[in-house]
Amino acid sequence: MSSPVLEIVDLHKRFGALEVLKGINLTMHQGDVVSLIGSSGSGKTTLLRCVNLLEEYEDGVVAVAGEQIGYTKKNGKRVRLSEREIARQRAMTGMAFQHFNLFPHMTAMHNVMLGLIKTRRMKKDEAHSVAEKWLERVGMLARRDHYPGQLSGGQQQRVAIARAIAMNPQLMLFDEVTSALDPELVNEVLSVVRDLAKDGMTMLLVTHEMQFAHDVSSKVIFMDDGRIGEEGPPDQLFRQPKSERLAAFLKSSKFS
Amino acid sequence: MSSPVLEIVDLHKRFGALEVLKGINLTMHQGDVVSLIGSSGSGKTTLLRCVNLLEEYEDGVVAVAGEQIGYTKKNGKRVRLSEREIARQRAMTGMAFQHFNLFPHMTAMHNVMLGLIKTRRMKKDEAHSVAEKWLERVGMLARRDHYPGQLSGGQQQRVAIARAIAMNPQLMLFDEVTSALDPELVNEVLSVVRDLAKDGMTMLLVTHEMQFAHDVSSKVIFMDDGRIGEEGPPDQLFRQPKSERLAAFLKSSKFS
Amino acid sequence: MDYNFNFAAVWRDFDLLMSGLGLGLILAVISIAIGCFIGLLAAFGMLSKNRAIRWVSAGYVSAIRNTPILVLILFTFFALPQLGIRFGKIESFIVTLSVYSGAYLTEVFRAGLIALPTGLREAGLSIGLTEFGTKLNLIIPVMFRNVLPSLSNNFISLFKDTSLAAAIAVPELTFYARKINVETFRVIETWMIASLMYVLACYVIAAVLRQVETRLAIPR
Amino acid sequence: ADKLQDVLDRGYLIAGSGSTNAPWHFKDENNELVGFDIDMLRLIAKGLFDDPTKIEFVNQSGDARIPNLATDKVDVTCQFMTVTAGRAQQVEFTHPYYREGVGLMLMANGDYANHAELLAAGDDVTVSVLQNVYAEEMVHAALPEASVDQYESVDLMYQALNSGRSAAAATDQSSLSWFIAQNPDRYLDAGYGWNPQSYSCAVKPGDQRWLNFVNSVLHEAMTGVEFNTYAASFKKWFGAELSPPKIGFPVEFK
Amino acid sequence: MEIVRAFDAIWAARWPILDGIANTLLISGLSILFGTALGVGVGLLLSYGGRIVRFFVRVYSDFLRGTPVFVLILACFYILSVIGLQLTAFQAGIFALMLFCSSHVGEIVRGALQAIPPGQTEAAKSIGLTFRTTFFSVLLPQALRQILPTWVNTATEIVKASTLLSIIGVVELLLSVQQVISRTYLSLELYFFAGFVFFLINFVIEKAGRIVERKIAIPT
Ligand SMILES: Nc1ncnc2c1ncn2[C@@H]1O[C@H](COP(=O)(O)OP(=O)(O)OP(=O)(O)O)[C@@H](O)[C@H]1O
Ligand SMILES: Nc1ncnc2c1ncn2[C@@H]1O[C@H](COP(=O)(O)OP(=O)(O)OP(=O)(O)O)[C@@H](O)[C@H]1O
Ligand SMILES: [Mg+2]
Ligand SMILES: [Mg+2]
Repeated sequence: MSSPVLEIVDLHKRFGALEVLKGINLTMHQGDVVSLIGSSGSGKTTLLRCVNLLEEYEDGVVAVAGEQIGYTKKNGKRVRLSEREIARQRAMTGMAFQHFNLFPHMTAMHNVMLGLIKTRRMKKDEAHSVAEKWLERVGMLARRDHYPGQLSGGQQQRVAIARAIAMNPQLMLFDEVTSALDPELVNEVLSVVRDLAKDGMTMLLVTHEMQFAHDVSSKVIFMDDGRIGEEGPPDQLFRQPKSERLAAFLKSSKFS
Repeated sequence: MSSPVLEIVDLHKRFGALEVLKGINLTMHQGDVVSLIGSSGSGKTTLLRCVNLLEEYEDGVVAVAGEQIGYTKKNGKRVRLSEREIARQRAMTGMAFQHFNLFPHMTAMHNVMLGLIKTRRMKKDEAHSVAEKWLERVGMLARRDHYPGQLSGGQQQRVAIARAIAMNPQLMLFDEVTSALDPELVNEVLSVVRDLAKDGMTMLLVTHEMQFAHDVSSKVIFMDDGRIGEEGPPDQLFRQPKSERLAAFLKSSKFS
Repeated sequence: MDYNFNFAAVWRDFDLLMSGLGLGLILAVISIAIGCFIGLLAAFGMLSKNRAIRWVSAGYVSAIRNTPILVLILFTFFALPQLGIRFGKIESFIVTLSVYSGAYLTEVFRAGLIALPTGLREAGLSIGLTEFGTKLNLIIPVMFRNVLPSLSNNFISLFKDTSLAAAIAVPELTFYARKINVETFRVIETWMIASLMYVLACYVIAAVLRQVETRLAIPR
Repeated sequence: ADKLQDVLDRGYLIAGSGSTNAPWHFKDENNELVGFDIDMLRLIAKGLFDDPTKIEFVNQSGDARIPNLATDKVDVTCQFMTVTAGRAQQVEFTHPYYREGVGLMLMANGDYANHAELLAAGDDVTVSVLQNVYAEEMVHAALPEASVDQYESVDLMYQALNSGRSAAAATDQSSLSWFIAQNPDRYLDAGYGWNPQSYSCAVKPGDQRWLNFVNSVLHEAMTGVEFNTYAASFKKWFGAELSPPKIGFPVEFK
Repeated sequence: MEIVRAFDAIWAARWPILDGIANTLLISGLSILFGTALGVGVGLLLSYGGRIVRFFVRVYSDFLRGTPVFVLILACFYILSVIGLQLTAFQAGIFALMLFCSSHVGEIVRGALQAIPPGQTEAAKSIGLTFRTTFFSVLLPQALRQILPTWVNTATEIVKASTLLSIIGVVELLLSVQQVISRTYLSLELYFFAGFVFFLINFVIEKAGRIVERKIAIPT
């Protein structure tokens, strides 16, 4: 077996006095699809953001493709990497956000191209054809010259996913990519994610769509107050929850 | 039978080239509760606003308690009443708005007292006790010294209703008083309206809450493109719609 | 009152007035351009994590905004040379107006930066841009478009401040108006024409900036 | 209208001048308005009321001098006003009461003692001068070979002289004399003046009697009964003794 | 820097300088007072005037806002006396600042009234309030709260603009300091001093504004 795509060892993270992640361990291999579920405030988003270095973490190790993210040891002391190094590492993972966060002043096409040109240092032409390929994949090629403000939420989210994927990341992070969408738009985004999973993309996702988590994941993790409450294959977790808290959570989120 | 509280005869209203009310007839007696339903843009709000003189109307008569609202005949010509007269007539009806429109710089108590003092010319003490009575009725007495910004939407709406009712109007007008509220707050407002209906208040209301319209009304009017599409007792209208348009409207608004 | 209007004297020197207006516009454009740069730096400074940088930026804005520009103009021109910092009168005015406009623009930019969704920066980082790259490609372009309307207002009032360059004998519109005034004593005519020229210039600037706004507006 | 009568009836003179230019018109340590212009105005008041304090000063900027006369805001203006033909079409000038010109100031203990020595030194001397389009040309009119350093303000120019960066400072003779009078042992006047211009008071045109009156006062201050007052003032602000006018045939008709 | 000499000079001239400060405060105070009164009128006409009235008030306001204050001051000083209105420099200066202030306050008032949601007027009408009562009980109290911060800003602008009166010979703070400079040649120290005093005055105004703002804030 190849080295893991993501390896998290005893990750701790605090906001001031509040400890939000209290020792997380997680290993993901090529092609794994892991869903994080759990009640609001349990630390799902924070976990994702630590992997993408949008948050600093105090203790533990997060490694992507065998490389520790964000920090290195120097003279036995843990020091933060340089700005430039961190930027490079961030590009190893792709992230899709709850609120899409498209660049409002650029067309769909340029949203996807920007990272290719500035980070991957592609020529304009090359970036253009890569972007075209991915916009096609998410069904947004026809709208490539539209600005985010001219697109529906679902369409924006699909462009955002294309923007992340086009960077050819080792690992994709999805943070509740459908929860800001009107109900009728949820499916168009979920089916894009589902396709990516089928194609073998390694993905870590936070979702409140239990049915979707059940269908798409190889493993589901129930986060509970900064810890991993329970984890396992989706069928086991959803059908036979061991802990009462998970059972209660599943009930309240109406999984059926 | 006493003279009608509200009598509308052949009311026409246009916004520029757009005719919004195309001949409305409606008579309401003491204690009647009439609900206006209909799709967006059909003219429900406009009808209510004509009754309260927030809109001028070009043709027809709106009379409250036998007195024509807003206009009089002078030398055979229709002329608008004076500012002062109109203000007096407006106080004959009370209105509750979709967005509450409480005065943000006054406490709940002062919101209710303002009209009593300035329009009804009550002494402060008297206004205070009347306001107290009505705040109590809507369950807001405990919050009388709160400012609107310190109240939830439902609470604000209840104060707004108290403010209107306290003026002792002949007729209450409600314009979608719950549609700006979060679902869990809708009921606290509806139950206030329901209580008022039980007490024999004459009320004309616009609502999208079909169940509520059904339960509370003595008569329901289906507005369709500036005309009265269909009218009758709630059971008849909701259970046996005659026109296809009403049937379709009821279907889309999921009345069950 | 029986005042006989006589614009002839003013028309005779109208080209002087026009050249003065032109110089005023040039001074304004240059100063505001520099001011934008200062303003951007100070705006980022005010939002910096570093307390000292925040303090310096805020101090700069507060000190400059609360001091009359005439005092600043005279200070730069007459006092700074004593510290060995010396400019010609036009350069001196440009320096003053740049520093002055920088303080006002700082506030504009700061408000614009605060109003940006945090997601914009994070999305930029997540595709591997550096902090600087994010600012350059995302934060500044989006913020700039958002603040254009208030920027326009500032541009206009800063343009009007060029009239004070007359105090240090920079030959702009007000300077020439005063000169014509003393020479010909057609007081009413001179000031009528001069104010009209300012008002019209302001209208033109406003119209141009509105054009820029629509041109740059993000389609939605 | 008879301005003279109006002023006499009013009981005091309304006089226009500035307040920020020594030695012409400025505030002294006691916040009193003083200076040579002010002394001239006081002479006029003394002529009118036999009391130099019967006077109200209107503080005005340079470009307000003509408008304030024209709109009767002041009876007379004495504010180091250079006489030009153009201005003479707008106001009526009185007799000049000072002849301004450019002079050269030297350090008392410096290498040169007068204009002749400066001239002899050729391009070895550097002259500091107030920045101005004609500055270079102006200096070369007196010292054709000297090199010229231009400065933006008067005090800078003086500093250049103090620090030895220039051998002489070229500036208005009046401010030069003032400075020398203030610092008697440090500086000296090279004794050469050029670029002449006349300073006069001015009144609103069209009132010959008033103009004559002011003229008489100034004339007699420079040649007649008030000569001692004029000379004392001259000495005070310009640091120079005037020799009294010759008794006998009037100087001006020689 | 000759700090000691500068302090000596300032101390020696303390009375005239205090006089200057008093004048600055008096000029600013009067201009703001009259300007605000006039400006509220302008704002009301802009908001509720008939079409023709609105047009003329609009022209008035645009003209004053498009003209530099300095030009306004010079124009008022000279033009008024030419047409036979004999104002002293002091009066003309206050007049000009008042006009300037009124146009700005007018816009602020108009903006604040416009920002009040129409639902407020409708709610007031629906409980039978007349326009007068609606205005005084409902609209004005809300508008005032919104006006305050910008109005304080305008006040500090007026304090700064009052320095421009020095150019027409009004001995306010700046000119009183310039008088000391002309005697002592301490331009660096004294301009710095003048700037600092202006800063202090405006700083106090700003802080006072903040306190009042907090006092009258509507609780949420
Ligand atoms: N920047 C921050 N500063 C302080 N506390 C924070 C910050 N971000 C998150 N938190 C806190 O950390 C905890 C975990 O937050 P997180 O967003 O990871 O939860 P979540 O599981 O994603 O919840 P949700 O389902 O609501 O998105 C919460 O208590 C939250 O209030
Ligand atoms: N002030 C106005 N000026 C011009 N047109 C208006 C105005 N107010 C309402 N209308 C138009 O009049 C028509 C009827 O509007 P009205 O608000 O009465 O509808 P409604 O039945 O209350 O709809 P909704 O359920 O959306 O509130 C609509 O076409 C609307 O666009
Ligand atoms: Mg989250
Ligand atoms: Mg409606």
